[in-house]
Amino acid sequence: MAKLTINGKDVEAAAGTNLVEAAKQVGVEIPVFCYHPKLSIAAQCRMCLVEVEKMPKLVPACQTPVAEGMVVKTDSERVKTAQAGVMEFLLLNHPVDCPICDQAGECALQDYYMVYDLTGSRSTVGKVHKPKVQDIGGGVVLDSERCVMCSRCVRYFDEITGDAQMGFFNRGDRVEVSIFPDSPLHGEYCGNVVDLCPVGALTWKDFRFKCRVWFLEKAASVCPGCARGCNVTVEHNEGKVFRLKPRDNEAVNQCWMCDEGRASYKFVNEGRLLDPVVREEKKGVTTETLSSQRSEERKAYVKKEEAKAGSREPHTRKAVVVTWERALAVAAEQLVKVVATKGGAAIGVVLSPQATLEDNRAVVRFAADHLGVTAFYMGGRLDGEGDAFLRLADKNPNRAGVLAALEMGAVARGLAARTADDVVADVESGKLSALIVMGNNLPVSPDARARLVSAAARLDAVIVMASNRSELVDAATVALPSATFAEKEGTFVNAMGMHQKLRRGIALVGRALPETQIVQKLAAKMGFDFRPAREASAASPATAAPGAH
Amino acid sequence: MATPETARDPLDVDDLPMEPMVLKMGPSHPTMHGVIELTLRLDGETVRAADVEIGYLHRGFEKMGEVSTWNQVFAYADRLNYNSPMLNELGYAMAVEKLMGVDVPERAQFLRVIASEISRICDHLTCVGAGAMELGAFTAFLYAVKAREFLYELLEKISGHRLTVNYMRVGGVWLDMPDGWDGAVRQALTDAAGVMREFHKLVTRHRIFFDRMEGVGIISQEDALAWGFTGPCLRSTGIDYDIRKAHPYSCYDRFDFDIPVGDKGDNYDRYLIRLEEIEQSRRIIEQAFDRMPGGPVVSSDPRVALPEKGPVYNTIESMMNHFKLVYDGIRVPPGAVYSFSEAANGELGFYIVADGTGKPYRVRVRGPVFAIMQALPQMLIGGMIADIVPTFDGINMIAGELDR
Amino acid sequence: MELLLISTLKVILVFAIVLGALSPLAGWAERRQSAMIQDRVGPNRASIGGFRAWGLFHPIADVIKLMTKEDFVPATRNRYLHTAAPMIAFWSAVVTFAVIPFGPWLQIANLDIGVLFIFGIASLGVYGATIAGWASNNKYSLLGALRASAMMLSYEVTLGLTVVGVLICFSTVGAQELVVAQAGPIWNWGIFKQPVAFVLFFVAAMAATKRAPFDLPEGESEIVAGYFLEYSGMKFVMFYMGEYIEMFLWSALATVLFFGGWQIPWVPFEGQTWYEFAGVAKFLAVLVAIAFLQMTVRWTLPRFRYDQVMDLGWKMLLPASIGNVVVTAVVIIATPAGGVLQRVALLVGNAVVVLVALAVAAAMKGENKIGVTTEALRTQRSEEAVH
Amino acid sequence: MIRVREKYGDRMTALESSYLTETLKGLSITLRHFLENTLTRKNTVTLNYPEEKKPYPERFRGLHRLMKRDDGQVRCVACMCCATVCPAHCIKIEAGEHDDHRIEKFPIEFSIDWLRCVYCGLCVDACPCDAIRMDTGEHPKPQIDRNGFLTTKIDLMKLGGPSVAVQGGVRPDNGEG
Repeated sequence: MAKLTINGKDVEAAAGTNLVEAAKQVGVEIPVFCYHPKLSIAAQCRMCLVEVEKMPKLVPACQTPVAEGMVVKTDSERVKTAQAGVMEFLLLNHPVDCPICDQAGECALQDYYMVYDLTGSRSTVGKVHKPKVQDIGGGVVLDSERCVMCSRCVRYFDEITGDAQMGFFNRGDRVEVSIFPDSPLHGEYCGNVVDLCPVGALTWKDFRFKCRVWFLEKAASVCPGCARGCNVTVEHNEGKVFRLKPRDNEAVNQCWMCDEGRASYKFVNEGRLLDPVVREEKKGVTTETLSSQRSEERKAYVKKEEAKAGSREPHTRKAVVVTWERALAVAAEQLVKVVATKGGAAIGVVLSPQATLEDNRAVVRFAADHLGVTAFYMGGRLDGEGDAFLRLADKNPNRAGVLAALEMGAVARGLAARTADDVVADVESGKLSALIVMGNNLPVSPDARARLVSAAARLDAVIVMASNRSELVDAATVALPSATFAEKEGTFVNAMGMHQKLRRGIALVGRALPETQIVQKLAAKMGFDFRPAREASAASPATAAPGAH
Repeated sequence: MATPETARDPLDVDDLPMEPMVLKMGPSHPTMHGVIELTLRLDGETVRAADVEIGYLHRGFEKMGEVSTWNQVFAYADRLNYNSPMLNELGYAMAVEKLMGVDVPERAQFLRVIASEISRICDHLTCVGAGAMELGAFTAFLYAVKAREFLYELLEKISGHRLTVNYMRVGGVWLDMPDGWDGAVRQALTDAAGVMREFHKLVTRHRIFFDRMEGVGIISQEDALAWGFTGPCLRSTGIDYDIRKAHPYSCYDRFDFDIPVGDKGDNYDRYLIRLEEIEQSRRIIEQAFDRMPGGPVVSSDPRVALPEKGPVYNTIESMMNHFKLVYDGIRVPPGAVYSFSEAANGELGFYIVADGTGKPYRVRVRGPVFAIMQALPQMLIGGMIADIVPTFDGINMIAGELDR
Repeated sequence: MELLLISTLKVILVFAIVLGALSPLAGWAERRQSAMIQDRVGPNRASIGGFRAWGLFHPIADVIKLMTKEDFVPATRNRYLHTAAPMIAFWSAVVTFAVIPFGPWLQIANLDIGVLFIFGIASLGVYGATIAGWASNNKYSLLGALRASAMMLSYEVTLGLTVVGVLICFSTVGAQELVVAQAGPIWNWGIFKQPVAFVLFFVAAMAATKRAPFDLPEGESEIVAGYFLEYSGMKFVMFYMGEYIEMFLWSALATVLFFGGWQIPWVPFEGQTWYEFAGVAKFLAVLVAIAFLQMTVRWTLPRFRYDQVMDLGWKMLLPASIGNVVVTAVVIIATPAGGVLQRVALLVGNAVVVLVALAVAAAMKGENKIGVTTEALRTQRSEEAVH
Repeated sequence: MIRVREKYGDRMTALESSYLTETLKGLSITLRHFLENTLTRKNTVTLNYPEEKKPYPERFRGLHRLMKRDDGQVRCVACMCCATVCPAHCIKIEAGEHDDHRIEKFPIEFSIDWLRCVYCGLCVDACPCDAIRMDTGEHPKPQIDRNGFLTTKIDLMKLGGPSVAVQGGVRPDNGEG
């Protein structure tokens, strides 16, 4: 430990800590471009120059470790002049690009200008031009003109992923950061360089121009992409999720995230199941005829059509968009019938490792306690690729949560989750005559899925709680729209057994509801006194990792 | 209690069932300025009790202030007292500048004062004109409106709009005055004064008008102070409190003007004070034009004012500055400040709290009429139904700043 | 038979003048005139084939609009009285024209009691306002009705008394006889015998027609529209037209009493046809001029308050008119009839009345009863709540 | 300090309290206006609106227009500054990638709801590209439904003209980019 003062404030920092980190401890910000805590020190941007007593020249704070009795000043005139000078150099050839630059709003140059510069341009010569809008692969777009040569991206590929993919080319004011010839960015972790880039030189193709960053609202959440459960912020605006960005959590993902995870928000915006759908022998509004997003209008239309349908002769079995009230009534009716005639054993419940712990627990309790279900299956997604860094093969963020839910919900009855393949087998063998499915699909081969869909037509009830449209949803007797991870609060339990909280981002899309609420309403419809245990959440093992709040 | 009751009963018929009439006036009464509800208990034509219900024009100014950037609030401030938007803008701008410690250029100060005083004249013209109209003198009202029109045109010339001016900015004003504007102002003030002479001749000394205004809506000096009166309503009771004199702000200390005060605190006093204040405002404007300094009209502090367009288009420094000010807003350092100015109806105060972000944490408005409206029942009691609206007009309630 | 036919023709003619021409035109004139006074352009949009005629088509458009408008009535009204009220108001105004001598023979009925008939019928108009206000079941209407009845009754008295002076001068109450009596030189006109009576009559007539500055029964700034607040469509038109007709009625009566009716000064009527037409024209011209003056006053003055209007009526106009009657009676008795002396004496008498009235007015000025009441009431303020 | 009662008189004189003189004074004013306006329309201040129009002053903030580049393309680069600064949230922009890499970004759709707009002019101040202006000198025309006020990019560009503003880091003294 070393004791020093920074701007007159006493700091105690471990030996080897650099001045940037030490200053952070007392709330003093030292501006940096090239410094990043996870990367090696380059000390090449010179933005972090600070004055240290007894040192003749200004020193780069990122490279200077703390020492006993050091007296550091970050706000002296010399430092300010140096900062403004560095800014002036950096901006000398910077294009006037803010209007078309995606970084505007989270750009270090903009932020630092307002704090450390605030002077006008003195240059009277033209700017050096370099290639713009270069697609360098990996979903990253490079604009060389905007680059401040901090080399964070270069060091990232050198040090974190270990495959050097970028480098500096040319010299002097012609210097450019770029990829090696004919070798576009590759690998599963390219997106991180976009986060690393302090300016708008590297932008993320998927996000480019979709939304201005200052419009984005942020919700702390967990990536639904795999069982790692990387901590992310869901960045959204006006009911649409625009991107996921990694959130610092040393225990899980440090500050990184894979490209696959970055894309895992897309199902929130696209192909959503917006309304409850019932497959009925009545004429009414088919799902195909109704694409309107305005729920009030839709509700009125549905009501009208339903009234009409009531007075007509039965028609073919069609998927009909109905109100929640009606959908729950139909589902309740079907379930009651099955329970009455064949008992709870004839009902299979597929739990979803895509849904939260709370949702799964509610379903388990409802099914086991009230319907007498014994057959629980594990749904979710099929395994994919994994690697040694972050990605895991299990593409479900909450498999451990499902198991925990089963344990908590039905521990005394010795229930266990069987595989999804068992569902297909049990349905085909006629063991099950009703299915309650959480999730959009089953983790089975396309062939097995087709068999299930055709077999499902023989079942008395297929009640699917899904967020998106799928063939399973189309085969359901009652399809109930459920909320995605971005729309609800809850807990994911990752592969390491950490309970991590999700915070709600966007408002519920369409008429979707969290599964907990769906089950609660369904139970009420069936006449059960069912309350999903709220307190259980607090009582769950508190192994939440730091940062996962 | 019992004595006046029997004294007032002319028929002396004790067994005649009599009860006071409860009358709801408003909120959609045609002559209520803005929407407000009065519940009256009437004894014949005489008002025995009154109750004021406000809030019908609540538009959430203060809440909107919390979700807008500092400069966006000007667009809402315009709509507080919609008769004198410039005065509201001045009050708000001064509050923000006080908190930030921004220096406003001389010329901007003068332009602000001129625009504000024009607004004040407009407000008073509306008030005295509407007052005449409420007494049935429709022609007089239209004359006042005609005079006001001359001035609205000036506001339109300098700010682009008549009512929703959005002219001031933190640190200065939007643009310098257009060429020839000073001449136009002097001309318009002369024209307006000519029209107002006719107005004055039509009503001021007419006995019907005098009788309707004199001794109506009286408030005593002590009561006025106790209720928190400010502006013409306070001055009508004989107290010469005008913030422009008492706590000079902007550049008011450089101008020579008088504060008109009344004696009785009745509607006639308030009417005469407004009439006289129009004259005084005219004096201020003329002095301001005579002493108008040159220079910029908006602060050169890059933390406050948008940079000029030329550099924005062509240099990254100004472009970044511009961007930060646009999407972040002006970063006002954390703190709280109360700033007050003399609006047309009295003390317009802004209590603003900043948390260091680009948006106000809180914008509290002390609308002058809010305090005065509390005393409306007191001023109405004992008067007649026909006195309600003139008294109401004497207060010059503007629902925009009352309900906010 | 012949009499019937002629009477019918007269009725048609008089009503054509009053209802067909004067009242709609009054609506136009008032709007147009107010526009001119108030520096506006005024109504000029209604056009037939692009021809606008200074907005003269507006009355037509107004009539069509009002006739086709929904008759919107409050649910809680008194069904029969609510319907009857505008009829009473309209009827009482119109019927009085039966005795107005527009010309030597253009008079529907030459009753012996002529002027008294007018007063008798016209004062029924107050029922229209009162019943309308009560039957509407609206507090504002009721207040308007109370103001209307109180004010009209008060001013009827003054109105009657001012006429008495004129009647004394001409020793008749027949309308046609009054006109005949004013034949000859212009100083035979009533106004030169009774100038004070004319001013009092003019003021009282404005009050009787509830026109500004006496429009407190309507008082749009405080009681919205008073007694006819709850009327629309044709019922509203009846009040509206009734008001204009009443204005013309009092103007016509003023013409008869003070401006020689159809008599053209210095030109004696000897049964010439041209004179008959010229007389009617002169009558109408004077009538319109007086009506115009009434309208101008409306666009000039503020409105009285209820107590002030009572003060004016009972404390200024009534004593003045009584004084006028007394003075006139004394002069008429004391001086030889028709002589210069009598004429001068009448004027002197009038001057005396004016001076006394002014002295009284000066003595009354600045008296403020409201302030006194306020002080008395303020003491109990705290004990009283609204509900 | 001015005592208004002293300046304007406290009590009515006997003549004033007789109503007559002041009424006659008033009548003289109204009748003078009546005669002047009837004969010459000298004092008439109102206009026959659709035929006669009062020109708006130069600074009048009217309908928006989108300026164009030399080649007729929209000048706007969808930076969203106007949409950000708008207190009424009436500007909706959908940005897209332009084929021309020198332009890079452009608005696929740019719509302004003239019904929501408060004509404060902040968008013009906020535009870093001289793309949006409010100098058409026109106010919105009445429409029969709300959608009529929703103005799209095409319509806004129709109102616009070429912008001559020098932009993009070109310095006048060396003319080099």
